[in-house]
Amino acid sequence: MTTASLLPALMQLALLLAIAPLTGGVMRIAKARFQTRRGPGILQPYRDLHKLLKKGMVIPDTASWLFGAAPYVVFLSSLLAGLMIPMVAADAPLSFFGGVLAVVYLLGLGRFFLALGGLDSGSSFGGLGSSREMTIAALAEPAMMLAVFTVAIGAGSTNLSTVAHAALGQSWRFFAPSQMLAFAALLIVLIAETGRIPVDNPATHLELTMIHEAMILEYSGPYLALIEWGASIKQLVLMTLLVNTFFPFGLSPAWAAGGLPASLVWYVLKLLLLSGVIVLIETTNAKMRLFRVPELLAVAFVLGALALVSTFLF
Amino acid sequence: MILPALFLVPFAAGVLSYLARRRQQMEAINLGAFALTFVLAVGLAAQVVRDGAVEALGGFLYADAVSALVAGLTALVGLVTAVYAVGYLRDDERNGVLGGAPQGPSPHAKLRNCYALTPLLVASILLVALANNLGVMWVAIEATTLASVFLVGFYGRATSLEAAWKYAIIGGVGLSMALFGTVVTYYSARALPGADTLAGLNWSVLAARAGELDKAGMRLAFILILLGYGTKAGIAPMHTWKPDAYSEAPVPAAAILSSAMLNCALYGLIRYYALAHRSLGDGFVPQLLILFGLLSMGLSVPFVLVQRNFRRLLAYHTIDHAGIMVTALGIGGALGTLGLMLHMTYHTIAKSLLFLCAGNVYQHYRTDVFHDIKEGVIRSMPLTGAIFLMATLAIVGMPPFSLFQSEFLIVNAAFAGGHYLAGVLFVLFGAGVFAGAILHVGKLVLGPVGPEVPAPRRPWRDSALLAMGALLVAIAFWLPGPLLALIRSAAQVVAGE
Amino acid sequence: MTLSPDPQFGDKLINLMAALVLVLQIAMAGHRWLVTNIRIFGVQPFLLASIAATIGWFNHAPHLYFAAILTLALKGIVVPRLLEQVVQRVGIRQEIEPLVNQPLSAIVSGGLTLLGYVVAESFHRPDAGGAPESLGHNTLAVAVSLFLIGFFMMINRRKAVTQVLALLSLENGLFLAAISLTYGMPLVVELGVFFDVLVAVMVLGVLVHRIREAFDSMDVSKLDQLRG
Amino acid sequence: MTSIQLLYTALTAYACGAAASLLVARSNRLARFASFGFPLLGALLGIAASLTALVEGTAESAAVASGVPLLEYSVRLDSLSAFFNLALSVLAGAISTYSFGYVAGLPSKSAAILGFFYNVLLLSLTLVFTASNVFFFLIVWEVMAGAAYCLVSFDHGKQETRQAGILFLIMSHAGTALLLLGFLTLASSTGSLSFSAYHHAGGKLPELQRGAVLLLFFFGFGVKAGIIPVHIWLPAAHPVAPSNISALMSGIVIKTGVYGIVRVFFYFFDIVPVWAGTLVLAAGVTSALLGVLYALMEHDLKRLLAYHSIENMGIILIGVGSGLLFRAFERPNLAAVAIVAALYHTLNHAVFKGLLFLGAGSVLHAVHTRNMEQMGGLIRRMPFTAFGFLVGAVAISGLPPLNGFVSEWLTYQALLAGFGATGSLTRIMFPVTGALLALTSALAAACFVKAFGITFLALPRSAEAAEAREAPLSMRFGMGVLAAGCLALGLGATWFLPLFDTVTEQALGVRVSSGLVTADGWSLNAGGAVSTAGIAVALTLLAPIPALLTLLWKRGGDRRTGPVWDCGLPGLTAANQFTATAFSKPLRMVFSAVYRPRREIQADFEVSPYYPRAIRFESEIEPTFEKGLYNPLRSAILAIADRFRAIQAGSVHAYLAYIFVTLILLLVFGARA
Repeated sequence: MTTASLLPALMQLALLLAIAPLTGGVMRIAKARFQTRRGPGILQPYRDLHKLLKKGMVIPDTASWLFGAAPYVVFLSSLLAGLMIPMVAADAPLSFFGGVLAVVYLLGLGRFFLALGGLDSGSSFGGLGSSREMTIAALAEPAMMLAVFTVAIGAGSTNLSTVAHAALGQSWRFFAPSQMLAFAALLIVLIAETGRIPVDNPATHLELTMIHEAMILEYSGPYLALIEWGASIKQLVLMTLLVNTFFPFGLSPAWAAGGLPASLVWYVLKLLLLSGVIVLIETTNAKMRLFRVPELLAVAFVLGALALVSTFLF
Repeated sequence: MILPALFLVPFAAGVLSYLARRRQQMEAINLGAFALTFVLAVGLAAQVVRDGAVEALGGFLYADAVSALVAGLTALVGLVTAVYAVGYLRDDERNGVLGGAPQGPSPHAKLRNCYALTPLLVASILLVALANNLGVMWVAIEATTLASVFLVGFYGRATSLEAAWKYAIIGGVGLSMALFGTVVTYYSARALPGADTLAGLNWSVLAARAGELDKAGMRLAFILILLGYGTKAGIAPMHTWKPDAYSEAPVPAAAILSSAMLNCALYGLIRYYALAHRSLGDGFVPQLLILFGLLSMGLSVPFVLVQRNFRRLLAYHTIDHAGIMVTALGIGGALGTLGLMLHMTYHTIAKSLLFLCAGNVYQHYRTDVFHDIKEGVIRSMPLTGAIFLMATLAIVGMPPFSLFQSEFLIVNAAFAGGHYLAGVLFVLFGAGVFAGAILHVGKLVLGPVGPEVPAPRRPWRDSALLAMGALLVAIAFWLPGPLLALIRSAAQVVAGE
Repeated sequence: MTLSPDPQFGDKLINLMAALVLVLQIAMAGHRWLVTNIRIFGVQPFLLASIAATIGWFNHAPHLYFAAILTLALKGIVVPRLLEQVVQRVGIRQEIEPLVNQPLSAIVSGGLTLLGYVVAESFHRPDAGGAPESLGHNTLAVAVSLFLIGFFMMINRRKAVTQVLALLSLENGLFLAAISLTYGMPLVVELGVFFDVLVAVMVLGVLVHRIREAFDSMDVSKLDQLRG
Repeated sequence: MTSIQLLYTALTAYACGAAASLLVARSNRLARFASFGFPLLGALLGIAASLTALVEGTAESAAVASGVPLLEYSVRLDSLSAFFNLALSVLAGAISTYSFGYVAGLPSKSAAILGFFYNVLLLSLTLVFTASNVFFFLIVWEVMAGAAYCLVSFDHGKQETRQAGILFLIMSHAGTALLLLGFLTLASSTGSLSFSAYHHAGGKLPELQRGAVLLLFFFGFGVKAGIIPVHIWLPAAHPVAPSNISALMSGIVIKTGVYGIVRVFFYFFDIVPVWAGTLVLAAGVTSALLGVLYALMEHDLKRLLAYHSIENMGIILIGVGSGLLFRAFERPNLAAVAIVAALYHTLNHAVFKGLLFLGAGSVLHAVHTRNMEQMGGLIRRMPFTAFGFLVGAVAISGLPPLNGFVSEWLTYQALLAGFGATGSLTRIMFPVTGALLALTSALAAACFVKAFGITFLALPRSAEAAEAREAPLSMRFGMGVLAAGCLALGLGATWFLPLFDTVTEQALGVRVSSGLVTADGWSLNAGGAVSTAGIAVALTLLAPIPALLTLLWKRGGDRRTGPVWDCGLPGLTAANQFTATAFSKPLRMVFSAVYRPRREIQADFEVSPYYPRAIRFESEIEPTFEKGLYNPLRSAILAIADRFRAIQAGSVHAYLAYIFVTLILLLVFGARA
């Protein structure tokens, strides 16, 4: 780690922290508009975080130190994963710390601790949420890996910077069948991982349908804030991964002052577009029964496998 | 003068015991005689290792390395079981097991029978090993049967008599075949000079000129001998008397039958193998031996797997090992015969030890059915239990115990000699027997603490057990140089190199 | 010594007597009455002893006379007496009740005789039949047949006594082989064999006695407690 | 001292331990010191020996003749042997320390017996990894099995234990029989029993024999490695053994199978056919996936861990199998990476599985049950054990920055490289394997959330769990060493990996592992970079951010404890908590094709079924392999064997007839030339 790479790291860090809640806000308001509601306003996530951080918290009397550690791990692992992916420049600040595999596993680390946190309270909701969360994550994993592999094989490396550079080198690459299929697979995984409809409903607190929300039911105050923030960073990380690997238009190759503003604009545009797609899916689908989710993920797996096969067919 | 003394000492002991009036006298005679026999046998072995084959009584007795090995093993088993028998028979007497039927022999007469017949049995086994003349050898082998029939029928129960009858009848038929074989061998040797003298049937003479034997005669003779002495050795399908006899005989006698007498029957077979193989060459003789050896091994597998009675289990084990040794003989060559001789040595020690353990268990629980013993034997009899398990592992060829070494050599010889199928079957059957034995003995030895009281001290039996157990462990790691030399030269005698 | 030792004649004589022994054996196998069986068995040793004596005469092998006398005394006189006594005393039924019926037994015996000849074929030297040193060699087929038929009888007999009888008749085949093939084993061996046979008969006799006491029956097919 | 001399001293220490533990069996204290002090010393010496051999890349050998021709006791310490010995010694050291406390409560005689077999096991394990001829290898191989049998059966009062021990021994022996046949085929073609004569000799066999030998060795070693479908002994035997022994069994005894497979497939064969590599790969994937799926359904803590051993053996075999394929496609460098991945995972698994079993042992020691449904809340009563177990759980789930992540990462990289490096039909196997590996490791994470969460978190589910006491110091120390090992092997991966240079050089003629480390020493680089140390540092550096955030805003907020939301019922009790069975329910339904679950609900009610008095719920999954393969096999064998009893039906006539018929047959067919 040299000072030369420290600056980009700090910049990306700031960007992550700043726009992650915003993505959520955008999606929330977009969803409201699709449903012809007014919506809470684009800055609502910031207000929520502010409120939560400010409040006191109630720790379940059954919980151990792990309950408190989990939010930190979730937050930190998402944040670190965010530093390993190319956001506005193809050279991710910490890409030499790990490529896409490390990103996936770091997110896994956060989930692992969050699930433990869910169990720690002893509440049956926590256990229920942990169980479902881990199940869905496990089932999403192979599809995600296949899609990731397709990308990595195309680039010859799992390093995301290398992947992004390779993507930049080949325009219109997206129209290769393998890329389209991989994108579709990864999109399904993204929906599953971030707990969106049709897999999970982030807005529900209905006992039987909760997944993520059940797991964190006992969290409150700053801990909840960290978890929410961490979750939004994770969502941003996955979305970024999607847009920058498959649609690298406008991505600045390096952290050079010249290319960055344009790159940032492109980045935001792409994010907005992707958010739109996700919201469209959310509004046009109903939440699935839990035991239908594996079928969806199986579709993703098949898509991923097809993507892989087509890399050497086409 | 060792040679005649070696079998005359136990013979005399047998006669004296029959004349003795008190139990203590019989015990003392037996112990003394067997100790002396053992010393003589060791002396003989030392002499053979040093000087090669020795003769006595004008060539009537002859001992090469094979004889010395078999005699030594017999004497060892004799001594250990004699020590064990003291405790065993006292226990039987105390518990009134010898009472028997009202019109049958009295307990004292039974004891006398046992103490007289056991040395006679050992004496005839030793004579088998020492006789030069194949005819005399047959006479001695027949004598072992006659001496042991009443040992099998010792307890006088209906089942004992059944076992004794089967033993006598099957043994009788078998030995008739062997005698027929002996006659045909003599016929095959008619062209040799001096064929019409006593020496005409001397092994040392025949072996030296085996090439001149009548081939058709030797072929027929070998078939008859294989079936005949095979019956005595308990090779399938002539094995059927074995489980009955071993499970009904008093344990010390069973120990001798299953180890020393098996050796003696194999000894007969080995002698004839050497003649027939040298006369007929490869092909018929080895193939026949391998066929019967594998048949014995294979046939013992199912019986071991579903066995309910541990003494019968041991009997099937003996059948298995007889098969192993016969296979080894058939595979032949320097390696096969070396494996055979080593296996004979190791098997003798392990099998007699197993019978002694089984005897302890049987006397403590008064049953030899696995199912009836609900607790772990090791709980009430730690020493017996531990040694039982150890010896079982040893007998099924589990390293580090030495039977693995010999079996390894044998399979290796099979592969090296191109008997691939035989080698594969050997290993397969070995695994089957392993499974069965461990299944049963593992469950017998280990288990919960039961209601049975811990066994009292049994100085005679336990010291025999300990001595043999220590020997089993010791030979696993180290075979004394002279013994190894003896075994190697025995293998050379058989392989003819 | 008035008779000139013509080996041809001796050969014929021996063959005739051997054939008679075989006929007797088949008769035993096919006969229904126990006492008759014992009597037939008692006749065999006379023929065997004669064969031994003939061979001894032609070959000037005096120890064969000894063997002949022993056989005669032991198997011809002592054993049949003993057996008849046992039968009398035990009072077992006279009928034999074989496992295979009489006609079939006779047929099997015939087949076994055939087998005996097949086995002996490789030893058969018709041209050498006349020489004194190979006198009687051709009776090997008879010996093998006697052995096999005796063996078959052992399987075919239910009662302990009859099994002993069969075993002994089986050994007659051995004896025939021994004297005709090899002109007797060395004397020590011969003695040992006879001694063993004697002891075996005694041992078996005692066992028969005890079995009868323990089971109240002589039927050995009832001895089937020990299985598996 | 040279490596082989060090090895001798280590062996001597184990031998002394075995002898001494029996000699001082009268006193528990002395027995413990003899039984576990000597092996501790031996382990340290073993580490020294292995490191010396690994670093120097030498292969020293020594031999003792037995006097019997062909039978020789010979050892050779090459890098592969040294590597496995290193794993063994590390684990043995930690377990020996742990055992001081663990056996303290045993009667002195039992402790001595345990110690005796423990030392024998260590001795034989060391020799298994170093024996260099067939005879000696088989001896120590079986001694190992025998000692392990005695240790597994240690608690032989229980039926379950006895049966498990017997199952283990029988299966193990069956495997040995296969090995024996394989070795003898090699021996008959080379005319030697020495391993050195087999170097690349397998490839020269005729095709049919080569195939047979490969299969024999694969299944022979596979039994010991616990790969599916020859695994059934493993979940039976590992849980019933004393926990320190379970740690040793799962940590290293099953690795002897890996050692054997690597030794044979890479040293005795220059190139194995593609099908053999595919077989190993397929067996690896199957074992990994089914292993973790079965683990998920367990609520016996130790059996759960045992199933995870199967899973991890699968992961190791994935590495081995892809190494074989790369070698078949003449890509030695890639093969070396795959092997390094497999071997590194071997070492890592030894460390974290050892840790987990020791943790489970401490729990058992405290609550006297293996059933997780009766644990809970132990994190407060046993904080150290809980922390150790957590470290192990994170490591085994392959999460960064611990050691499991590194080896799984290497495995992924090998698999990815395989796509571009091999033939067109085989190449698709690699990414699919990778995807299934991802599924496996995600399921493993789920499983360990369950294992840790149910065992250690929330409220105690039984009185014994509520009264649990933390393990004594020596046990904690043993766990601590292994937890530190997980951390060190994870963060210090770049530092450890160059040790593999001499291994791959001797096996494949290439040195790759130093090349995997980047010049600055921070990252691994193989088709992508990763730096566990970097991740750890970055996580630490980022840690102030959330802390700062909470501090900045939290001025007015307070922090208090309160009751858990219990839906308005009167207070949360242990009975309300989520159970292990419930936790795995979604997966049970998703994978019902694998599990074939059977459930039974019985409700007792008085008035209306809506108001039941008691509900009894029973659910079990089908033990597929036992039910579909082993039970029918066993019954068939026993039924056939039972048929054979008719031969020995007691009829003397029949017995005579057998002989008669044999005689007739021989006379008819054999008497004439």
